[in-house]
Amino acid sequence: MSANTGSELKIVGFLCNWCSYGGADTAGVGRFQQPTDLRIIRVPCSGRIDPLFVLKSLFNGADGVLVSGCHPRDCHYAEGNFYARRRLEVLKRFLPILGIDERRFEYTWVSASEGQKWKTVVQTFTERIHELGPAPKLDQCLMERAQAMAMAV
Amino acid sequence: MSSSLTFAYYPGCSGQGTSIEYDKSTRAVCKALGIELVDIPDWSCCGSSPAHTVDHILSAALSARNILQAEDMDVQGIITPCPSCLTNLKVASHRMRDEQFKEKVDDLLNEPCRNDLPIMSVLQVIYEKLGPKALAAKVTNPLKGLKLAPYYGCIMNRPPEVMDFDDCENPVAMDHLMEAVGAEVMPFPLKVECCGASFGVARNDVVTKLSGKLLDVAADCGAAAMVTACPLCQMNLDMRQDQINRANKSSHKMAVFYYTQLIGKALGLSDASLMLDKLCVDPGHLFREIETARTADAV
Amino acid sequence: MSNLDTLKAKIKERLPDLDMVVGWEQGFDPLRATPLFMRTEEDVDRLIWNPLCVHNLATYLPGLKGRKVGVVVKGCDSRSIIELLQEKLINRDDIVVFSMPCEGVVSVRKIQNRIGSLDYVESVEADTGTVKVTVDGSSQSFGFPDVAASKCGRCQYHTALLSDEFVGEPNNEKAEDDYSDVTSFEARPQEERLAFWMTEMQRCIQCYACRNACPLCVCRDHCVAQSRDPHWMTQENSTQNKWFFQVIHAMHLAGRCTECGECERACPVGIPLLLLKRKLNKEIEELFDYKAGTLIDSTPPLQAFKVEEDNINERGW
Amino acid sequence: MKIGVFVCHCGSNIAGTVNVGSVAEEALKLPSVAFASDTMYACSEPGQDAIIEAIKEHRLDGVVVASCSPRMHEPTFRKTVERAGLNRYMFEMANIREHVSWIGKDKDANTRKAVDLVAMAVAKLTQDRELTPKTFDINKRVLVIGGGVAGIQAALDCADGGLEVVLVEKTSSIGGKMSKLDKTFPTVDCSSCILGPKMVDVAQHPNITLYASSEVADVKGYVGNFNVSINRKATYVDWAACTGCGLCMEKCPSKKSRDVFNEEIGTTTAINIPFPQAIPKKASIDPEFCLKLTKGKCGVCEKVCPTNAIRFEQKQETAEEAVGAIITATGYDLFDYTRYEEYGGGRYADVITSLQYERLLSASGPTGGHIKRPSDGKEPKDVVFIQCVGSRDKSVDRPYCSGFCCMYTAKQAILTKDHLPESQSYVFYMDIRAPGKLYDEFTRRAMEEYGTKYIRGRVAMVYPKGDKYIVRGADTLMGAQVEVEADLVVLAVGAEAAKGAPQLAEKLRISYDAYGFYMESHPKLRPVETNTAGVFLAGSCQGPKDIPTSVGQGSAAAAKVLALFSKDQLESDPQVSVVDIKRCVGCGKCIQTCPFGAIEEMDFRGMPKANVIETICQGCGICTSTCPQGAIQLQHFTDNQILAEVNAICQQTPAQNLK
Amino acid sequence: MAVKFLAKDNLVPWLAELAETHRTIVPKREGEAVVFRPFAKEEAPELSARPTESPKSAIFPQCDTLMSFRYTKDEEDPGKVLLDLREMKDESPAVVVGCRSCDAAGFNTFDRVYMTDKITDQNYRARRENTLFVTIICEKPATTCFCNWVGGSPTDTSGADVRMTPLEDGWVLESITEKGEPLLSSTLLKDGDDRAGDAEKIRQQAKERMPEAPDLSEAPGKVLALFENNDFWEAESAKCISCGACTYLCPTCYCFNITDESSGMEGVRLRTWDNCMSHQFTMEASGHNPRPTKAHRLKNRVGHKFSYYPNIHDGNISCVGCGRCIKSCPVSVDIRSIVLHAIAAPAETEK
Repeated sequence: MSANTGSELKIVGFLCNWCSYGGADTAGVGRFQQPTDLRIIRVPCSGRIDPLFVLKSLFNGADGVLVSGCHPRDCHYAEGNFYARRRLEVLKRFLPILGIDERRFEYTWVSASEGQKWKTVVQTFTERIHELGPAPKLDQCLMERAQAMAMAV
Repeated sequence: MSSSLTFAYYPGCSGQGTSIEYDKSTRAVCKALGIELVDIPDWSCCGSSPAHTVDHILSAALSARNILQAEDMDVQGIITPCPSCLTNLKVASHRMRDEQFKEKVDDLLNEPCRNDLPIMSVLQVIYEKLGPKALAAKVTNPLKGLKLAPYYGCIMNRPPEVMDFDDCENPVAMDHLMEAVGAEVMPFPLKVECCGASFGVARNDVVTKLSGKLLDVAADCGAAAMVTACPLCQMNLDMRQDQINRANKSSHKMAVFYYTQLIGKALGLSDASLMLDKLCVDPGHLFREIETARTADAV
Repeated sequence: MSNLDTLKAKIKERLPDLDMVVGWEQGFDPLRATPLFMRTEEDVDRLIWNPLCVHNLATYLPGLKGRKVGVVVKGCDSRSIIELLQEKLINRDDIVVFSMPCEGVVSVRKIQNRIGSLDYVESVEADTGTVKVTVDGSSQSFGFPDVAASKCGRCQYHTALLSDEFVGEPNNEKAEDDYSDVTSFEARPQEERLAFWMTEMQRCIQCYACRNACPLCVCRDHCVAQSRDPHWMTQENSTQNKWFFQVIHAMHLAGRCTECGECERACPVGIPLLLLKRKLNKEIEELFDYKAGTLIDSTPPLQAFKVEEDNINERGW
Repeated sequence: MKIGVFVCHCGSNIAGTVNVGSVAEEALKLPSVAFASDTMYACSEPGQDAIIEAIKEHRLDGVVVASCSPRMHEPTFRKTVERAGLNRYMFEMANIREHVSWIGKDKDANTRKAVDLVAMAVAKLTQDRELTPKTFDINKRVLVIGGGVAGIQAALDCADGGLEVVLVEKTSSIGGKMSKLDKTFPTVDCSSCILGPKMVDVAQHPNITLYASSEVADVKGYVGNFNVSINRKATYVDWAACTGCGLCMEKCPSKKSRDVFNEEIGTTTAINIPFPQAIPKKASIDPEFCLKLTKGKCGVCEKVCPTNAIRFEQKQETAEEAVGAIITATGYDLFDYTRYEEYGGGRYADVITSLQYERLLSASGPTGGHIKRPSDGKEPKDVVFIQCVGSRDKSVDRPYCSGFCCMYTAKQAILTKDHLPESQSYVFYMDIRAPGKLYDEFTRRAMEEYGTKYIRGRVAMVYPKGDKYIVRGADTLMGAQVEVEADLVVLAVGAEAAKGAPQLAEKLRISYDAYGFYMESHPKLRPVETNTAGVFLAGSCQGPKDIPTSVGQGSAAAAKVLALFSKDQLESDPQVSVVDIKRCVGCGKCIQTCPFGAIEEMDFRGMPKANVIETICQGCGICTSTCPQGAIQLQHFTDNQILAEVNAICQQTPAQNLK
Repeated sequence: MAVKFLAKDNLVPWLAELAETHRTIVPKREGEAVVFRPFAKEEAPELSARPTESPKSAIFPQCDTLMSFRYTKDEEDPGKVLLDLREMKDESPAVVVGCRSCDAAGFNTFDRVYMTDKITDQNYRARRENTLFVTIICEKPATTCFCNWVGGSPTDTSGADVRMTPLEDGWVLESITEKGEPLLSSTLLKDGDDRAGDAEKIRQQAKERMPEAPDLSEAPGKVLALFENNDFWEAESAKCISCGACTYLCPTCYCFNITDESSGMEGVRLRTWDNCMSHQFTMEASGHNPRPTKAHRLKNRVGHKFSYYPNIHDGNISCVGCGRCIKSCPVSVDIRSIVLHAIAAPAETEK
């Protein structure tokens, strides 16, 4: 796939079982070719996704995190994605102050029938992450650079 | 921004020649309706039909040049009476939304085109910016009793995703404007059928067949005249009416107006300013009948 | 009779029905107040109310749940009480809230930055005009706004939003809060922001004073920071791990934080922790038009939803 | 812990683009993995036997199968590991087919990705705990939504199987689209003759409670125990008293009411019984046209009604029903044929829909079964049928084939000839789709015996000429333009999802596709189930279907319900939330956010604590992500289980942090 | 014993020299705190302000990797797992320059626990024996200082290898131990005998500036006597918020926790500071907690320092009076007053 001209990056996906995981399955059944960077974690509902999972992934070195659930008003559990929508939106807006590029995180709504859309989402997000390149790892090297920078300021 | 209805006007080449009455009547009507037309300075050919059949980029560049010329004007958009010019302008603008395409076009221009001015037909402006109601309010000589077949031609509304105006299968803008000026609009079903277009030169038989059918159906609908918005359509139906009659053994004497001429007439503009004398099929009796009926009503 | 005397009288009046009343007394040096747990009338006599009373005493209330407790609060502290009530973490019937109009408190840290070291403070005279600190026999005076806690500069609640015994004239002045601290920080390049936190957090000693001083960190003994199930954090003291705790803290407080600033004040190594929470509050205010701790009957926005959100665009690709 | 990993080739489905052998090899290097192998078809009998054998031989505590989507075969393999003596929750799947092999061609990248997915599954499995389901009582009543032929069949089969059935129909009579049809293909037998008796059976069945003129307002609860609110619309007639004598219809002076049953070919009275065979055969008043209700004057029906059944003051009421399962059979609606301006539908009186034509053909229709043009009442001679009006057309957002139009068009062409032997029918078609039993033979008969002229091509436009219509189109076989003069044009309109289908789906918590058709659990293997336990589908609500298929689905859905209710108790899914009493501080945030009311406050040694009611908990996990101290954990999706997966893909190990 | 003089300008060069052979740790201002960090080139240490944290982590890191481990699988039977262990011991030479007398003395409290005749903590000893302390005397006591209450003084040498006394233009450096002497061999240091007198004067002054200390000899007994007096401890701990600021900043708190953190096939065993103020500190696997309230926990902290420890370690109080727990306590809990209250408390009547 075009998105993967460079080496693979680490993209973590959290998908609700009923819609988006099904949508990813539908994309598979439809043989919609996608970049291979994404690793999907299945959860029952987008409402199960504690924003801290996303942050944990980003802190642990994920280059991108993608969350996807049922379309609002179409949650298998009636309300889960309503909570998710608020929490994920707040999370997205929180990232800049941490110095984490908010474009590394995205959330979207894909239903089980939207295989084509899922392909587009994966393709678009993967391309975006490749444009951003690998995320800075929060390790000793960064500490040293941080200190150097703090010194310079 | 200048007064609320000021537009860059692209007259098109036929407006300078074969359809000069369309251009003249358009200018007269717009003036009467308070729509200010400012000619695009140093406008050039839109490319007409030949250009885009050869090279899309060159074709777009021809229109883009005209768009570019208008971009420094203090106007609300670019308008043209001719559907063919309109198509070229709008297609060029539409294609240039693709950045890569636009880059190639810009390369051919002196400076890059912003491509942000709306492009419309004069018909769309009168219909949408002014509206039938406002038009009706300005009518002094209603065309009461004039039975019309509205004929839009094939490209005024097509392709819909580019032209983005009215229904592409059953347009109604001109219907409503004609009703506003007091005419009776017949349920003419072939509003967007092909008239034969430029086959008039190479394959005259095609035109006589297609335009012949238009005239037949218009007559069947009870229309006394046809009204159109396209120079080429008007020419095929009007100028070639004799050829059609000969080929089809028919005997139509159907006047074929530009809608602007009829609006002008209803607004009380002079026949000269509308160049009614340019029409091949003389419409004189139609206006006399309206006049007679009006006097009769008054009595 | 001064306001403070009236307050003391009121406390003495209510004390027989209460297990204790929490207020402030003078601490180990002239600059430091310290929480005072009043059980007798003699204790009440030690009560002070001045710009040195920096602590948010609402912090103690969840731990005293089930007891009858009086608490003296500043305007801002009352928001924590409202939030605690809203989240049913304390019972309204069990608490009596005493308050007076607050004109602001000092930032001990700002004074330290001015005078260098707090090790030798001999005397302090503080009112809302000036703060005079005597060190080593020489005195320095500061304009109050220069050494006041940052939250006081943007105070919208000089008067407690909730009180049972209020002494003095309510002050309804409201300062603007334009979150300029957040926006100016965010204007810095991204890499610099990341570097900022990595440098600051490296200093963290994981004492969790920030957490324990926070009136709304109600997990306390069961905080996920020190749990293996769930195992959100390791016990490493890597900067990444320490910083992740602050992110947990901030996220858990999203839509609940009343910006009392205790986290930041309590931090022994001076990490500007409130900035993270202010950022979340800014976004939550924009998204949900919500300010924590102002209405007892509302629900923290992240524990609620609207079918059609006013300010969240449905994301499409 | 000892874990076994089985990497499936799925024939060449996976092995074609994933190096299955090296995935197994890499899996063996993972922590806790004691056994790993590749297998041709893990789900086949030998495949499953191999898993069982490996569990026994290597004393495995848990199993990872890397194959297709868990939405496909997780239940299969759970049973497999259970047969080997393991708890069924000590099993994880890595989806290396739909999420890997089918979506990428780069074998190396796919193999790496598959290894990662296996590592995640293994990591999660190390955190898995044995879970045991609990049982709960069920209410053996079933709700059927929609009284078309699918709903009728489902209701009758359930009722015959001994279940109490609640049948809710939106309009004032059951029968659905089929009751409007004159004849049915390919047998050309009378629609109402075969449907009528079934409708009567519904009316008379002791186990069926029918709510006509009613709609489902709200659905609460879960499989085995749903609580349904039903809005009973005001009909202004007391149906208990109404005998369906029809006297009111005879006398009603307001005769311009919309005749919905007859597809608005003509009008009806404001008080009416939609058709003679209506079930229930009760009158109702159209409040928009009733003079009494609009102007306050009249009341003729009230005066003539022999049983005093008229109730002008009637209001909508709500009924509550408790059921254990729900069958949705809400059918379809017709495409808005006026959207094709070129056909002039809606503008030309004699351009009508196929269903309107059915009413013209029907002996009980407004013309008494005589084909008359709506414009002038004349018998048409040339009838043109235009197919695929709102089917297979992306430009109107209806890219799908409605499936049954080819057949009913052939039927209508045949019937036209039967009615008017002098007539000539023309059919403009794209392809003829007649794959059913005797179907293709039927279309052949229309052409060969009945002389219907089939023209392959799209119609460009229809326009009137005199009192006829010119239908102009392309004949793509001839490669020429054709024009047909027609007296009547019939548009074979396609099917679209019933209006309000998405809203009902949201109440039922089932999914629907982009067009509003309901999603089945599996397109092939679970065609009448939904992803919401206890909710089943029948008929065209899932996608356009002809009568035999709809009836078949009605019976299938009924069979599913009967199977579900064959036990007195159901097992609750143990993937529910569990509270760690020690960690819980009793703040009640979980109670606040639970969409099912499944969490209650309880007293634990004087402290408030959260308590999960297992049978109500649906396992969404909103509570788990709400609780800051992690005191309430959704089993099988605990924080640690998800964190294990996160850490398996991205973790800076403590050892890495050492310098 | 060597006495040398270090001119002000030579401080940084001297530290740079030390850093060539030693892990050199100095106080550094970071944000609003003064913390101990490895000496960085060209950067002057913060020697005037008292460090916010103690230099405890130089020898007893907050998070110490005791060992790393790695699982490998038996090739014959992947179900069998083999474990490779690697001990981690840091024996590199180190020097802490610029800590206070009390800070250095804090390690004596550690030594009595971690390096006894019977048991020795190898990881502790490795660092302890290879780390030298250059202390700096306190010229003036802070409001929180009370080293003289617990047997110390602003000029105390009990933890020092070299002692620095600040003068106007530099420092007088005296070696206190033999191990400290090589530190003074640098050519950057001048002979300091002529300045020894000035230094002594300053030290004398510093000692005189200390307020008089109360007699704590009764403390071990009195504190222990209050063991059952819950009301006393509840009142004393009322304002405590159970955080770990006091213990983590304390130069003598030596408690730790051990955890394994692993990922995939490898992992580490970590020793991290633990905090007796925390609920989890005494949490037992059964769920029982012998110190369920903060009163129990504060009693332990004070009791341990002023009673239990001195009772088994020859009367040595496990507190050096640095005052950090008072100064940095978010609610200003004052351990001095708790001890004084204990001493003043009336004797419990027999139950």
